[in-house]
Amino acid sequence: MTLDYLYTLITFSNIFIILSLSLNVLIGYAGQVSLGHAAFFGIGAYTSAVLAVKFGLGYGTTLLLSVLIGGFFGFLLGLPSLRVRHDFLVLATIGLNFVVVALFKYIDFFGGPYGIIGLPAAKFFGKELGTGGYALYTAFWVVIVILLMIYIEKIYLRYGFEAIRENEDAAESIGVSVPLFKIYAFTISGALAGLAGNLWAYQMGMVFPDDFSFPVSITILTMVVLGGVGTISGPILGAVLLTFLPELLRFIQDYRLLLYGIIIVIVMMYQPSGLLGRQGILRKAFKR
Amino acid sequence: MRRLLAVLLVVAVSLAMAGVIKIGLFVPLSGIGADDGESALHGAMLAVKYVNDHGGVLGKKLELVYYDDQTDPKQSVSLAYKLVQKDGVVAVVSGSYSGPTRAAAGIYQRLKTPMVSAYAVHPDITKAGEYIFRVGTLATVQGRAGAHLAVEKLKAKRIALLVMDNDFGVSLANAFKAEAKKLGAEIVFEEKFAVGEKDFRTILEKVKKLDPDVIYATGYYFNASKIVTQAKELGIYQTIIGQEGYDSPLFIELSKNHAANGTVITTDLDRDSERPVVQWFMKEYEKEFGRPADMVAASAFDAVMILAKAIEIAGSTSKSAIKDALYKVSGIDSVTGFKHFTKDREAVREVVCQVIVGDRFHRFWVIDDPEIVTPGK
Amino acid sequence: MLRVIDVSKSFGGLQALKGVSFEVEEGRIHALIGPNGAGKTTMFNIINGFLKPTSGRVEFLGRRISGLPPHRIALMGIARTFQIVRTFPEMSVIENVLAGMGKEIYRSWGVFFKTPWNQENVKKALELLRLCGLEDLKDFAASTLPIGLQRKLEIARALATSPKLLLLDEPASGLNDQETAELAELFRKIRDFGVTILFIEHDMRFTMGVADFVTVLDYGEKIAEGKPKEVSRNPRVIEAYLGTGSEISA
Amino acid sequence: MQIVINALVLGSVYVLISIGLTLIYGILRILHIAHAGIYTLGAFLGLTFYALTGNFWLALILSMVLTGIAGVGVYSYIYRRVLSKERIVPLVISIGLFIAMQDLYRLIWGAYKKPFALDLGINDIKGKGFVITQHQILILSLTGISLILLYLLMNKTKLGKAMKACADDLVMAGALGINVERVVSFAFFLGSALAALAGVLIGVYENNVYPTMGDEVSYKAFVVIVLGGFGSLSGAVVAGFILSFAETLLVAWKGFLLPRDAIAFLVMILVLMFKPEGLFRRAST
Repeated sequence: MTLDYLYTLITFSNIFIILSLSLNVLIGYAGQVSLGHAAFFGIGAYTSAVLAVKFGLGYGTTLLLSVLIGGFFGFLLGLPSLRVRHDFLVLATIGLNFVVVALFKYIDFFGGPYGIIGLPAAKFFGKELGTGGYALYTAFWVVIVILLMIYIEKIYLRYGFEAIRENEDAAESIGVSVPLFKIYAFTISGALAGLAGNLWAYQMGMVFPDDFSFPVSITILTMVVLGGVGTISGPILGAVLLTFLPELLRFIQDYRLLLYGIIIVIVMMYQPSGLLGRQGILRKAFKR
Repeated sequence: MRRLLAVLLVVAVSLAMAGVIKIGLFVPLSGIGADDGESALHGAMLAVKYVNDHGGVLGKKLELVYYDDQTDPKQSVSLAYKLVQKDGVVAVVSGSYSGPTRAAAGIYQRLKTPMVSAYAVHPDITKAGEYIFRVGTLATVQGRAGAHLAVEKLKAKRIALLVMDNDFGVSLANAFKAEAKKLGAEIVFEEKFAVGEKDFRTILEKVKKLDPDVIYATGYYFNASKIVTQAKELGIYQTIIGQEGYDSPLFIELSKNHAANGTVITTDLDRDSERPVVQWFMKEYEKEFGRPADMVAASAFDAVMILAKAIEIAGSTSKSAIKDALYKVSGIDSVTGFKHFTKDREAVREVVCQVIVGDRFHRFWVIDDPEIVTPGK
Repeated sequence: MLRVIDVSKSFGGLQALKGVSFEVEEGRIHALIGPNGAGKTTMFNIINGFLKPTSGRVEFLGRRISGLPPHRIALMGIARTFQIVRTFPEMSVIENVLAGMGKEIYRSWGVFFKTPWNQENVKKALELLRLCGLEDLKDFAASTLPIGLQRKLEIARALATSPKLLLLDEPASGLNDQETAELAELFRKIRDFGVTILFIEHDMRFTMGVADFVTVLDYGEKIAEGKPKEVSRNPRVIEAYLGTGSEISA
Repeated sequence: MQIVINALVLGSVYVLISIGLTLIYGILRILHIAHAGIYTLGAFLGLTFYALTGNFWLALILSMVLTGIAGVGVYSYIYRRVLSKERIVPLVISIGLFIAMQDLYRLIWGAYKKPFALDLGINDIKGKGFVITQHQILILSLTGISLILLYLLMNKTKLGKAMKACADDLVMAGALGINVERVVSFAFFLGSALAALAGVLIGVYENNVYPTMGDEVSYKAFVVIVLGGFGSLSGAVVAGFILSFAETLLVAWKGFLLPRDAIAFLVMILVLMFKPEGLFRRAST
């Protein structure tokens, strides 16, 4: 079946949809720009890998703990954001990414530069999923995360987020605790990135420190912004586009990366709010 | 009517394809690993040319299908399906680094398609299963050989160790350390450095104070050229021992003030070998691609040569037959002195020690003691 | 209701407030006036918690509030608007008001379960919008409103928090005569709802017309207070205003 | 002694690269990641002209001028059009630009590392327990000269003062009749030319030039401008040296507990935690 190629791409695309939606909680909702999101992704993936390989825990447990520990580190590493703002926060999160990857590399418990290999395939009712099954399984989580996002858009949480994004002083003046809501945003974002990390670890069957390095953070941010910050459909489109683009561009072989970069520049210049952003052409086209 | 056309099309295509056997290759051609990727691609292309010039395999021509993986495991994994299922290759060569190679190895094993890794060093790659082989010398073997070179040939008693902080550097250093201690030498200094490190003076200062007999420095040619340059600057004249990571003409070019001279390395590529295939490869590579061949190119060349031989032994393009045949391949026209695979699918070959004199690699010593060069011992 | 007791504030070497004390009584429309740089906005920022006084304290309903974070103070019943309007520009008008209605929920787990869009909230929001004359614009993004209407929206949002005390920082600036007259009307309505108002203003005709009580600051010190009539005749006040070239007329 | 020299050389390069970023950030508040691509361009142009002309100084000047022009091009054709947008937009554009630039260099100059062999005919200075190579002399002296010229430019010329005014308040500067457009273009020219200088010097010093050589620079330089207090030139200069000394000394005393980059970022995060506005906050005058 040649469909496996497609299924694999869909799986990766699903994982990155979850990542970009989780980053969107931070950037789009709460206005906290992070360029270190791959760190949370990595923490989730390593949690699953360590628990599954070194402690032999089953899939359900590793999934749950990846989300919890991802959320916990989101909380922990979100604490600096209480003191550090704007561009300083962007740079602090870049730093965080480097430090986390360095720790994976330098601590033998995490396998050092070898990473951790040998995650068993995720099993459901004793059955192993094929590539198609896993694509479907990750799609299930995408749906859950989208529903969660739709839910968040309806509850007070989002109003608190929007308030601190648009004006921290005004937010405080209506009773929104800015530190508390920043921590909420980092925790939720970290937990969802942890989920993505779990899905990645079982997809690859292994984790390497470099899979979570700074360029990955850049990719996730680009997905969110290219698609449309603050919307739900935007980050999804961004993730799908940037996952499939390198494959779709294969026909130009040698100019692939060049064109990839140029496309990002052009889209952002002419669609600065993102393709599906509030003023994006695609959004307008759909409204017709 | 439409169905008939479709059938005709399929027949036509299969007739046209009948004359070729496809081998896949994934390499980084853009992004961070693009230089090694290009070498690996060129090496593989040259091997295909060599095989086809010598009559092809099973009366058919070899064809190379290659894709850029950008050193990204996402891409190497999806490419695995593409190469096997869409392009219908019968076997695959990895010309990529450890991460993408290890990630893809699991997929090739699942798809029951033989994969030969050219130069990726991660020890677990071949553990993915019975279909996954490696041409390059294991870091553990090289580390061990390096220890013999240091202690037996260079009579070192006190050794300083510089360890690159990735899988390659750490494997080499661990194997070297264990063997050197066994041989009675003492490790007087050990420190890690990052792959991208450019300034070794601080470490080298410390090494200089300890005055060891030799320095075993893991690394790639771009680290190594800085290590030797800065060592010379600081007046360190002890022999520096390197490994295949150094094995690139760029190592010599990038070192300043001819500082590379005197360095001894363990590697797979014996440039002084009289074997015709080596001479042909070195000459043809430079003619075709305008630069001297390096170890990466040689390994990719051999990976294709080994696959060609395996297909011939198998007598068919059945993937499982090719896999079985790979265990039997030996005595091929190899640039890197490949002998055969062990049952763990690691390559056995002589380890060649080369010394740099007059800004050129020369043969220095050959280690062929099976105790040392057989992986897994 | 609100007692400011001997509050001083300095920024580096600059003394913005020097031992200011005054009291806002419940049910009043209380004005805080003074020339530019007198420390009025600094005083607001201290009352609602953005700044901590260097010395002195602020009490609200008999409890010390200086040192508490602003969202706690908001919870206790002090709402405010800003000199430079700070609506939530990407939210719609009604969402701005709804966002203001969650002060108790924002500090509880309710943020994860409750939506501001319940019937009761919407009804109350529409009432507040009607009060401020914004009902017809409820679905427009706040950023599309002219500045005068954004000021009103800010007031509506502040009222949405059900405050006991409302701090308004230059509510009349940028308004035309008719809007100013409407604003005075709005002030009285708000007071009639039982909300005490403390406001900063430069428009003296408006201030003297609407305020029950006036406190005057100059160079960080309180120089006068009393009924509008009394204050406008106070020589120190006249000097302070003349010194800056501003005009005082009641 | 040797450690001090090494740290000085490393710091010099950090400083040269950071000046451009600091100027640009100071005026436009853009996180100009593609600056690292500009730096790489400088190195390649320097190498190419050196190979063509055989004259290092000529090659250096040509590279600085052309790279400076390229920098102005990046500003006027790309950034200028998105300045009014949310700040994240130029950031992402900068990322895309950097990716495209690096791949373009690969297509033009090839993927392989290229040596930049230069012998100035100066002797290495050798003292008791230390050595300063000719390339280190080159870096230290050119950085010194550049910094002096920059100081004079910023403080003694109209253009420099205009640049400072723009950095303080762009709108106000425009209102005061400063030709903002010209000043910003010049800032890009100057910053990019200095990045080219850094690129050539690093190319010579490391003896190699390659398409992805800007990767490390792309984030490292930001550490310097953060420590330097964002937009403060003197802050960036001091911070560049602080960072290089911190990295070098930590390595010398403690060995590589963590890679250099992680050390740099740890320092940065700690500084941000205690001084959220950077070490040298710009006086707002």
